[in-house]
Amino acid sequence: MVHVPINVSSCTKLILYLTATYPSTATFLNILETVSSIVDLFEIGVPTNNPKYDGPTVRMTHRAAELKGMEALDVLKGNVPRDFVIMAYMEDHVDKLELFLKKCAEVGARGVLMPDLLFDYYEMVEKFVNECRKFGLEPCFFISSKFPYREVERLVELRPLFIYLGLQACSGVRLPIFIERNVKIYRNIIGDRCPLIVGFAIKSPDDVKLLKRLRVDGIVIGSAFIKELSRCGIECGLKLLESLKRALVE
Amino acid sequence: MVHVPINVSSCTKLILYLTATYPSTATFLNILETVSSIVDLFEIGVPTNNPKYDGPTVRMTHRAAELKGMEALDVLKGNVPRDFVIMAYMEDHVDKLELFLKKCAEVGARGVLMPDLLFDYYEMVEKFVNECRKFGLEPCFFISSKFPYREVERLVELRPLFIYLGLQACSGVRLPIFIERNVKIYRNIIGDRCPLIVGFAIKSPDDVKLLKRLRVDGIVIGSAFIKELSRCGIECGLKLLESLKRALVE
Amino acid sequence: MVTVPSHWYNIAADLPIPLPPVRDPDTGPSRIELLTKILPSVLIDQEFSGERWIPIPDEVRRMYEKVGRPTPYRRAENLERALGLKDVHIYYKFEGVLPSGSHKLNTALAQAYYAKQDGAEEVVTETSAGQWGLATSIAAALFGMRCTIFMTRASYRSKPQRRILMQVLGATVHPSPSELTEIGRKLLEQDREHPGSLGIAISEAVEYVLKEPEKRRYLPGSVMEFVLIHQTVIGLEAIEQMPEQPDIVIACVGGGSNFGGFTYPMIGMKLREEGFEKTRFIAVESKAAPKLTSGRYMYDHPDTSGILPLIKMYTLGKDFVPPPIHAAGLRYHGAAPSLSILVKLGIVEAVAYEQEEVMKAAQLFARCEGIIPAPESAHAIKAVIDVARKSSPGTVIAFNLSGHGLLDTDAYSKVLGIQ
Amino acid sequence: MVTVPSHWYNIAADLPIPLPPVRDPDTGPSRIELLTKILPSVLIDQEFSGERWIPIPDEVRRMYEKVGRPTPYRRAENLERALGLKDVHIYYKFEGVLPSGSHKLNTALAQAYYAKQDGAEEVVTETSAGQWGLATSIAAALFGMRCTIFMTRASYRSKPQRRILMQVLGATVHPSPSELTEIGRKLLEQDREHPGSLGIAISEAVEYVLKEPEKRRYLPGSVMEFVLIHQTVIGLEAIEQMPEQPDIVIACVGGGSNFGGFTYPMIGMKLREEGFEKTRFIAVESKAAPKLTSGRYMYDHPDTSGILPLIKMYTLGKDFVPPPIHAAGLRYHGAAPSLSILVKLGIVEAVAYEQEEVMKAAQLFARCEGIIPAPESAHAIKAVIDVARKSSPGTVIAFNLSGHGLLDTDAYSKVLGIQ
Ligand SMILES: Cc1ncc(COP(=O)(O)O)c(C=O)c1O
Ligand SMILES: Cc1ncc(COP(=O)(O)O)c(C=O)c1O
Repeated sequence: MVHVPINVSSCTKLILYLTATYPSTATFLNILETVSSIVDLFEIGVPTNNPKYDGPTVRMTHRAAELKGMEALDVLKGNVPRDFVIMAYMEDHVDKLELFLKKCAEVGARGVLMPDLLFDYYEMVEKFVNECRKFGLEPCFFISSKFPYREVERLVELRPLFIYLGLQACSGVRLPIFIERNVKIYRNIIGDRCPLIVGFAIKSPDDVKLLKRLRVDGIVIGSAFIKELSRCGIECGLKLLESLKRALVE
Repeated sequence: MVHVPINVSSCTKLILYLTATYPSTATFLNILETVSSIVDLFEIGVPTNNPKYDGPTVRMTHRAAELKGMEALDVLKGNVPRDFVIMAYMEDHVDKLELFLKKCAEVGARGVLMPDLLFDYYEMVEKFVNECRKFGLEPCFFISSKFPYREVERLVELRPLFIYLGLQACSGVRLPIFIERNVKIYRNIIGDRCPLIVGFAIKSPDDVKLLKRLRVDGIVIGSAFIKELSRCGIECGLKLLESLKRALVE
Repeated sequence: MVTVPSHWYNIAADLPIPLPPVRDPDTGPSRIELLTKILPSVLIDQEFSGERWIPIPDEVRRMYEKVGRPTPYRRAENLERALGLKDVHIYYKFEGVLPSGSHKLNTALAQAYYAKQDGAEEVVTETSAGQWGLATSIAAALFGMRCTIFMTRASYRSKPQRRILMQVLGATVHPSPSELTEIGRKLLEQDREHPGSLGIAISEAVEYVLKEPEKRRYLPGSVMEFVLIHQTVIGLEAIEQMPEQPDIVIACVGGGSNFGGFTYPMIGMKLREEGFEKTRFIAVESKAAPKLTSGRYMYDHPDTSGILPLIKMYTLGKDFVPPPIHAAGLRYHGAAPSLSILVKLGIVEAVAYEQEEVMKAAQLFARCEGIIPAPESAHAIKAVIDVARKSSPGTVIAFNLSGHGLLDTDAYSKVLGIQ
Repeated sequence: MVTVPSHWYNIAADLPIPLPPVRDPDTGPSRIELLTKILPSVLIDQEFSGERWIPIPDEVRRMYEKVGRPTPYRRAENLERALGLKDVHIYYKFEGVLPSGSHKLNTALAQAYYAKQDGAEEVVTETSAGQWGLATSIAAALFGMRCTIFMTRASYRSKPQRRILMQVLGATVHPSPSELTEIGRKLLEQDREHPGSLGIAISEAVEYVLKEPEKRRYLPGSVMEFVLIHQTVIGLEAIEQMPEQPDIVIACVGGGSNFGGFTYPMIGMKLREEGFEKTRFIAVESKAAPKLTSGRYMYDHPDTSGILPLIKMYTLGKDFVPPPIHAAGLRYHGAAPSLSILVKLGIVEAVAYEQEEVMKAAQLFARCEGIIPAPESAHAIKAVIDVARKSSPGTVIAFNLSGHGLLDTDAYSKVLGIQ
């Protein structure tokens, strides 16, 4: 497993979101392999019946994934050629959080991101961080584009692997949001104290260039890649990633 | 005929208004005689059917006068023991003003006061003044308590015998008007350039004292005297005048 | 920043010719004497005051602030644009922000205050469409006084809205003719469903006041000079607010208090040669009650019932019955004496308009400026539009928007055919 | 002197816990995607903006000035006296001076402006009693845009007044269900006299917009965070105007824009520890739609028809049908997400009142202060009175009088039994 440091640097990382075992376990593993030289970090979703904060494209992958929940996690063990973090909804694991995090650690995840943690389980943030650390996982935090400034400060102090800013209302759907302004606000609050990665509806080299200029530490590609995959297979997905990577390193 | 100067002085004159030949020619002449030692100047009204700007008491005297119009004027000739001015409505004489003023001069009047001149015959002011002078009469002007300041100036420049300020809405009716303020305003505008006399509803020594303090040059008693007359005859009228005179000279 | 004026302005001091005195008619009791029994005493004083600047009592000034004075003075850019005007500016003073929805409150507050000063506990008046009744009800509420309104029975029935507002405010509203007065009872005997008239309502109000003259005072809504004096707060504020001096100043005329209130402070400056030297002043009336354009200048009663003293004014005769237009506030037979003089002397021009053209102008204004004008105020708007269209570049026009029309949907729907 | 604020305030930046994101329901098309086709784009941006202070465009500021902002902030001395309060001060901000008669215009102007910025020529919305429809009509008129309103058929018939005002302003008002949309036609087929509902009206408005999405924009009247953001001009002005810092701040809640608009700038200062440290904030709702006091905190559609994305809020369920009270603006099933959070955290207290007690409080206020409150605003007044009576000397209370009730005579006459 290639380990690319996630840190506040002049070099913006390319992060790929995939839903585990979508469209099938085999294809999923094939994708991991195929794109591994381009991608700096994988964000891998645990398929769920209730991908509540995701947009239509990612929702579809959850429904279509071959395996669900813990079973899909098992597939990852030893099969992800790069650092990866697990994305899962707290709602699905709140009753057995310890068990779930233990599993994440077992399959080799570097960190865990729970997009509903700060919105629906706010009182569990400390617990989540402690449990992660217990299993050697780095906690990751998802914030929205209208997140309270003081709460961002608090998250920074918890020294997560990164803070993930959702640029849009949900993954994959582009609304006319002035993301430049929002990124600046949170980059400014966070400063150099913690990596800031961004995602949701990033799809073009121009998007990537803009975000790079805004000094984000990583960009997450999700729905755009999935759409390319559906349109014409892994080749197309790979091409997309290559073009985005070029924009990143230019 | 006793001639008392009407001028701007420290001494406020007592002026009595009477309607000629009221209640009868004989009584009228008797009154003139009886009060002549107290009164400084008589204002004698020419009985008319339309005493439009007068209050109920004076109106009554016009209706009850023995003679009307010019005929009543004739009675005055040689019979007024003091200086007197004629009060008449322009409305009654507008068509034969020259004739009327000539008559006023003939009967010995010192001046003429037409209360409707400035309100209903404004354009005739110059003519009125000229005609008066032609017959050796001194023009007098009646103004209301809300008279335009600049127009008062104009009247002063016409050098009348006096300007007569009506303290109330009409003769004999006392409304809750702050006469002190109004007198001050017009005294102030006129300054010492012209005598200012006041009338309407003056009836008590206190009234007289107040007005004296306000430096008016004459006060006109009208309805109050007529009411005393109706109540208990000339004696009462005389007593009233005496008491007012006392207040004036105190 | 403009503040509430400290004094009202009394144009009597500056008129080019004097105001003719009030008069009693030839017959009947002295109406002048009657005034003392029905009006708050200070109002009588103000009616006969020679003071050019009359101090506004502190408590009235405070109330003016409380109800929203100074009112705004705004530019009607959108209307200018809609008319395709080239460098012609239109400004308006807006009295509709007052809780009564019209300028009437300016005098109602002063009058109620003076009534209270007299020791009265109750103010009494008449109303037809309800603008004056509503203003009086608010003033009474603010001064903690009882309020009794005689409302013509026809309006009482057909225009329940302002009536309900008065009642909410605590006023007792009687359909007139009523059982409360002798004159009311007599008329009801003849016709239980007598529709009433403003004249009858005034008579009832006065009779009702005279029953307990120490406790009650009658408040008149227009025409009397003191009403115009109170309304001058409008114009005094406007002068302070004007970014540029208008060439043409316009307001509508019912009895004249709205027009006088807005324009007199400016006309006064013109007469004193202190400003507004070249400004034209235009009074706009309804063709339904065209006293200024078709009336006679003569002594007449300000009230249809002849209870009040005669005043010299342009009048259509106190018995004139105007057709039932929606701008009820303009259905008045005469115009205040001072305004009548100014019109007679040509210092104020007068025009009259028909209801239809006026309501169309109102709608244009609403669509441009977002404010629904009262039908009365809309008369001024119609004149503004006509004058603006004929104006050369650089012309500045100002008018008084005396009230909003939120309660006049009837007028709009009927005249404009909105179902 | 207070001026129109230069920025709106976005409380999202200062909340003690983050606002949950909007969500799509499990089934059906993406409601989040739909937003881009119906809403002015800047509004979507503002809904997701992390900016604490959002600049108000110059043209919107100018319009705010034109319609009468800053609105007054006044002391209710007469009410204090009537309640026999000892050194308890009551202040109110009065939004009823706006030509719409309520605060709704603050967001309508911003929304219409942004719609025009998008190149749209027509704004579209739904209304029941008409407060929102009227505000939208005025905003459209001021920006020279067409305006189409779907008004529930029951209100269209029974409340012609505001409808006529909208029409005068140039809006096209359709009784909903209408023949203009598929959903409308379907319902009319079932029942030609279908009374309609707000949910149906929203669906029609959205369907109508989607027919010409380049030319039309849909404008929502409350609940959305951007609506609350626009309304913060109320509270920002109030903070400047306050002679003393209130101990208790009160406003009524329909969807929450009135409450948020008034209180958020103060709550923000409290959260940032810049002032109002000890101030209590009380949200007042109707017992007819008691989401804050009896609702559940959960994801629900802000609209009865489920066209808009889910938001997390206190809600009675989108299908909740409140009894037909007169304060139509409070008949709403949910409360804005930010307000819901603040209530959940106890930073804002919530109380609910019955219509009768509220209208009695309204009448008391009217009789003291001379202003007839809107039935919605009257809810705040009732709470103010209750709180004031229990307050110790030295307490300062401030509330928002969100609108006047000149067009709500119905409510007063029916509830108070005025014939
Ligand atoms: C809104 C409005 N404007 C103008 C007027 C005209 O009033 P006036 O000329 O008597 O002041 C009225 C009278 O009721 C009115 O209600
Ligand atoms: C006068 C008034 N006040 C308050 C409200 C409550 O509105 P919201 O809480 O949605 O801003 C409304 C809604 O229509 C209203 O018309």
